[in-house]
Amino acid sequence: MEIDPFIFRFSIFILAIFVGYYVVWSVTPSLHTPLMSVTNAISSVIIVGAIIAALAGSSENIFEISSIFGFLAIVLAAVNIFGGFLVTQRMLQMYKKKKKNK
Amino acid sequence: MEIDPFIFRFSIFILAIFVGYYVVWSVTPSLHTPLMSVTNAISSVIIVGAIIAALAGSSENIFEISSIFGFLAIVLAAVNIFGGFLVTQRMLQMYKKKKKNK
Amino acid sequence: MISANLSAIFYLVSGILFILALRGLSSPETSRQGNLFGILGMIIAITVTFLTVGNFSTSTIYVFIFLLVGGAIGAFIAFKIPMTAMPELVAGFHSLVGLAAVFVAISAFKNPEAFNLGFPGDIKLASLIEMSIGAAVGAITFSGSIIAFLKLRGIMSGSPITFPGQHIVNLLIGISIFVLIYFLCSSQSESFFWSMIAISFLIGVLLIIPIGGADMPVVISMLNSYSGWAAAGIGFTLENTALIITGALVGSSGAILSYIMCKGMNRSFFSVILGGFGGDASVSNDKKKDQKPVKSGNAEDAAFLLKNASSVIIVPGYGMAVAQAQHALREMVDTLKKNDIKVSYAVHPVAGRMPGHMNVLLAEANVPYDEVFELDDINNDFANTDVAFVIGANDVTNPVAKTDPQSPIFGMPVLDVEKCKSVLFVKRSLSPGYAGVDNELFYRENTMMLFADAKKMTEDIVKNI
Amino acid sequence: MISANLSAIFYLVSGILFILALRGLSSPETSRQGNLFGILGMIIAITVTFLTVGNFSTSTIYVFIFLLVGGAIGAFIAFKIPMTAMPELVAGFHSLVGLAAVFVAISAFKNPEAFNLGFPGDIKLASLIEMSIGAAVGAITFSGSIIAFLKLRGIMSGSPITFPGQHIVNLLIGISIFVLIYFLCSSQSESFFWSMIAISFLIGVLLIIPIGGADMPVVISMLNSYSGWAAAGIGFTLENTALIITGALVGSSGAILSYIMCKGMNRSFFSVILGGFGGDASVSNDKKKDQKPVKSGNAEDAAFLLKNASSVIIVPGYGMAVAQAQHALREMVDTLKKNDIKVSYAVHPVAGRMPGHMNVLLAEANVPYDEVFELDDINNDFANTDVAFVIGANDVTNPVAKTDPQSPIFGMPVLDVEKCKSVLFVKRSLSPGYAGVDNELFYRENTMMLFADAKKMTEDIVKNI
Ligand SMILES: NC(=O)c1ccc[n+]([C@@H]2O[C@H](COP(=O)([O-])OP(=O)(O)OC[C@H]3O[C@@H](n4cnc5c(N)ncnc54)[C@H](OP(=O)(O)O)[C@@H]3O)[C@@H](O)[C@H]2O)c1
Ligand SMILES: NC(=O)c1ccc[n+]([C@@H]2O[C@H](COP(=O)([O-])OP(=O)(O)OC[C@H]3O[C@@H](n4cnc5c(N)ncnc54)[C@H](OP(=O)(O)O)[C@@H]3O)[C@@H](O)[C@H]2O)c1
Repeated sequence: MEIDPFIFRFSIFILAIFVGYYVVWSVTPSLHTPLMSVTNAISSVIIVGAIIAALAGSSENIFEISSIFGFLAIVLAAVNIFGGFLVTQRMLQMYKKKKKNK
Repeated sequence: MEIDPFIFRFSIFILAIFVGYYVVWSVTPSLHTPLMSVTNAISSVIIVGAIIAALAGSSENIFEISSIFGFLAIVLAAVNIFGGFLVTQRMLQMYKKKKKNK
Repeated sequence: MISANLSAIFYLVSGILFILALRGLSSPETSRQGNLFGILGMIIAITVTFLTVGNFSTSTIYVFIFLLVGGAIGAFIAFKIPMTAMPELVAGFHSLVGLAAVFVAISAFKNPEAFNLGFPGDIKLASLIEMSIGAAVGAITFSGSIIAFLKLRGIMSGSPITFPGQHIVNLLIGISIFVLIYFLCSSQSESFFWSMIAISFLIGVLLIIPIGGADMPVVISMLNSYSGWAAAGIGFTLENTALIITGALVGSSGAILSYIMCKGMNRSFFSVILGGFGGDASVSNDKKKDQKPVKSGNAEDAAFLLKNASSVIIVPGYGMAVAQAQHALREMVDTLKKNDIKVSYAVHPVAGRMPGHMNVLLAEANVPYDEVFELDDINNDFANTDVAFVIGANDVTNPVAKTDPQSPIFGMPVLDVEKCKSVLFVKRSLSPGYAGVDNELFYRENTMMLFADAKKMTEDIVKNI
Repeated sequence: MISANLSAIFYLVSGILFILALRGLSSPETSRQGNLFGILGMIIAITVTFLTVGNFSTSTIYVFIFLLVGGAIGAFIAFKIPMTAMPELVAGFHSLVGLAAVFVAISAFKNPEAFNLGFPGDIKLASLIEMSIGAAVGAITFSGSIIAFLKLRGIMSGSPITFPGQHIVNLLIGISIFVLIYFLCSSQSESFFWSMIAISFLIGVLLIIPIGGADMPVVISMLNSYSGWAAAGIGFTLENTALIITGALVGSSGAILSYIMCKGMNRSFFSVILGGFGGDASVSNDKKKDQKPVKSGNAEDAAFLLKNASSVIIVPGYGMAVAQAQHALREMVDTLKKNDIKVSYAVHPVAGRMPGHMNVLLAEANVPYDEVFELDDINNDFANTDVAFVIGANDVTNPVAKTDPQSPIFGMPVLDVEKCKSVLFVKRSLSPGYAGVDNELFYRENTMMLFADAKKMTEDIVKNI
């Protein structure tokens, strides 16, 4: 009577879609551009897969075909992570300065 | 490397709290009374436990101590299910009639 | 009999349908469809449970019988209950959910094999903890809701019942529940289980008796939240997704409604729960009364004023519910509208005795919901309106909330009725409302008091227009 | 090395932190904290991955090196990029996520043992399907985003590239992806895998080339949504909660933003995606021009009008972004405010070229966000305002959207600038905007055209006030 873990993951996926729906609708329109950049940054969490792939190389041959793709994916995802979060922070910082000026 | 199903259920629970938070805030204040009655009705889904308990009686002795509590719980939950959904429907029906009158 | 995987999927579907049921309530148009989703979700959950157990013995017949018995009782109540009794009804229903949770926990404890939780005397630790929490919260929900029900129904006095050291006693009992759960887990002994349940019933009573009758709506909503967490606890025991999702939904819903009510009254949740408010606090204000002159009128005067107005805002409150005046009110508004007078309704978030209370009553009297406005949407309109017709409302119009930092209701948002050219107050006396605070509007130049039962007065006004 | 359970909990925590990151964006005050939550979530996810693999070999050092190389590039871009280039930046970043997804899928295919998915040539069916979907969607995201990037950057012409039978070709290629996945699953043969990826790259290009450059924002947002679903697909393969939750969040977010944009333009999503709009459609309108008389003025006239107004609403549009006029504009507003003129900004939901585009630019120029209003909040104020200063905006002010059912923008909500006493239009010519529709406001009595580059004109006005 064990339940397949896939079904749990699927449940999590469905509920996360609901959460996403609500959480994104509640984003104020003036922050839609930072929203685009931050979603970009978080979607790079795919780096976890890249790390697993990269570390799977054997100790004699660190750069076999699958780990090379892992390393490449790490570079790409890292550009996104740093770039995405930093550019978002830069934008949000600008919004922050406002209140004082009023 | 199997993950304990409890962790999946816990994840589902946490995400459902997020969903609940958003979905309830999006309920219009004029429907807060129906909200109370409908949440009441759906919380009676606890009847699934009552049914399992009630059906667990052996065929010689349908009414042993644990199944008796199951049957009692069925009655209580059923009052709630029928009562809750019907009174909600009755209320919402009243809201429905409105638009025509405008 | 269907596989565990298939039933897990169906339970997920029913959880999703419950989410959609609440989602439907975001507007009256979609709400009935939402309710149907809820019903569908319940049917799926029940059907799947039958199929999963798959043991179609004579027990099944009894299950159906008991289901129908309960269903018939529920349906009967649902059709008979007057809309004004909704607060009691909700309290009563909560108590049933709480008790059902206790019963399911007891069954699971007595017959753990049926739920795959181990064997009597050797129940899995996690399951034991989950079911104890479910049972304890369920028991508190049950007895607390019963007290709330009795107070709301007027069977038990609404005044707070307090005794010295109450909070400490409650705290000790609360701790003893955890201690009992601990011993239960280490010894698996039945006596700890029963004691824990008994004590939980007791603390449910003790927690609610010190709270004033008028604070019951917050209590109900809080208990609603508890019943959700109890359901989630049992959901973990039964490893049932539908229950876990539903528990989380109901838990959030109750908590948010409590929050909204407390914010609408500008009181902290803790001051409500710690109790002792709203009973006889009003006495202290009595001396002030009757000293200032009051302009009072009769139905004829009111009818004259209303007839000559070009715009009217109706402000209903608890008194309208008590007097069941909504139908008469609707009739009055119809007559006014025939005379080309613009009429709208202003509903304060905590008008009446439960959230959305006035909206249901007005809906019952066929008032279109697009004529009923919330505080924020209508508060600026009072200044351009000729007459505010305040019927059985009091606290929600009290300007003291804006001016006097000493007042217990200071900071609560109120309807600015005093900005209208004239204000009509329908109530039976000068006595204060729920908060026990005198309303200075009664003594103003542009206010006319109409001392009478709300229903009677409204009917008289209709005759005179 | 930590246990699977512990890492599952940490991945959940990082998923929750990502939810909180988006939740923070509900207001500018909480947004920076939200971003920190996002960063924290990412750190947790990466750390936990290291601890779970637990194999601290020389590879670990390389992982760090590559991480830092990528991070340095990303940080460099983030600091250098001008705010006006945000649309391209987002498109470029999307392409990287897409390609990363493809690479992870390739690694998983080549070395399934590392991911517990089986063995090369004998990968679990479910995992194979999940990784194929992830790879295909990732590849489409990559090549589509590259095209979008090239079009936005102006490296590739913005006009739609169409050829006969395009949609049918796309459809056939789309189907062939599924066929290849089917054969891949039944044969586990590597050639099918590579062909599927190649074809996915191809279709990404083919899907985007027929879409006009100006429609790219909708495309970017759609690709954002795709990259989310790709991440979720890989998340199922890797059995990783953080990826699944994130994928769902990003997927929803892109879909909702596309919807908002399409609604703001009153166009259907499909008409955008099927392409062919916004390239040279404008040519047809050209003949109408110059026939009607136009009142045009210079910086002095404009300064005079503005100085004598008591209230001004600024309407920025795409032209302001192109001209980088936001700082000059801010300066102009400061000068006006010193003269006790009330100034606010009105931002249309699709002003500029991406959602919230104008808000970022104004924020960059230090405009307080509480002076910037959305369409619904300010549209009624135009009637009581002296001057509307329209800078580089066009379509979002076009009254034809309200009056002419034949017009392609009919039904799109617009800013009612024509209700102001006078309207100043800063743009370089009478040519239409993005939608290619002539704007009749240019020919009205109370309109004065200021033909010049937005930045230049604003600076001149400042000098003249
Ligand atoms: N809605 C909620 O969720 C909720 C929850 C908890 C607490 N509350 C509290 O309840 C109060 C609600 O304010 P409210 O203005 O609606 O009510 P209120 O302030 O309690 O005043 C109701 C008034 O109605 C009058 N009344 C009673 N029976 C009547 C009858 N048969 N005919 C005519 N008048 C009658 C009473 O005056 P007479 O005795 O002189 O007739 C009383 O002053 C607030 O203080 C709020 O904080 C509300
Ligand atoms: N924001 C979004 O998310 C989004 C997404 C997709 C599509 N769109 C579309 O984009 C349009 C946005 O409307 P909009 O009013 O902001 O822009 P618009 O209608 O495209 O008009 C921009 C105007 O700016 C002028 N301009 C260009 N460069 C300039 C410069 N350097 N100095 C001064 N003026 C300059 C142009 O006229 P001249 O050539 O005469 O100078 C043009 O008419 C809408 O049609 C919308 O549907 C927006």
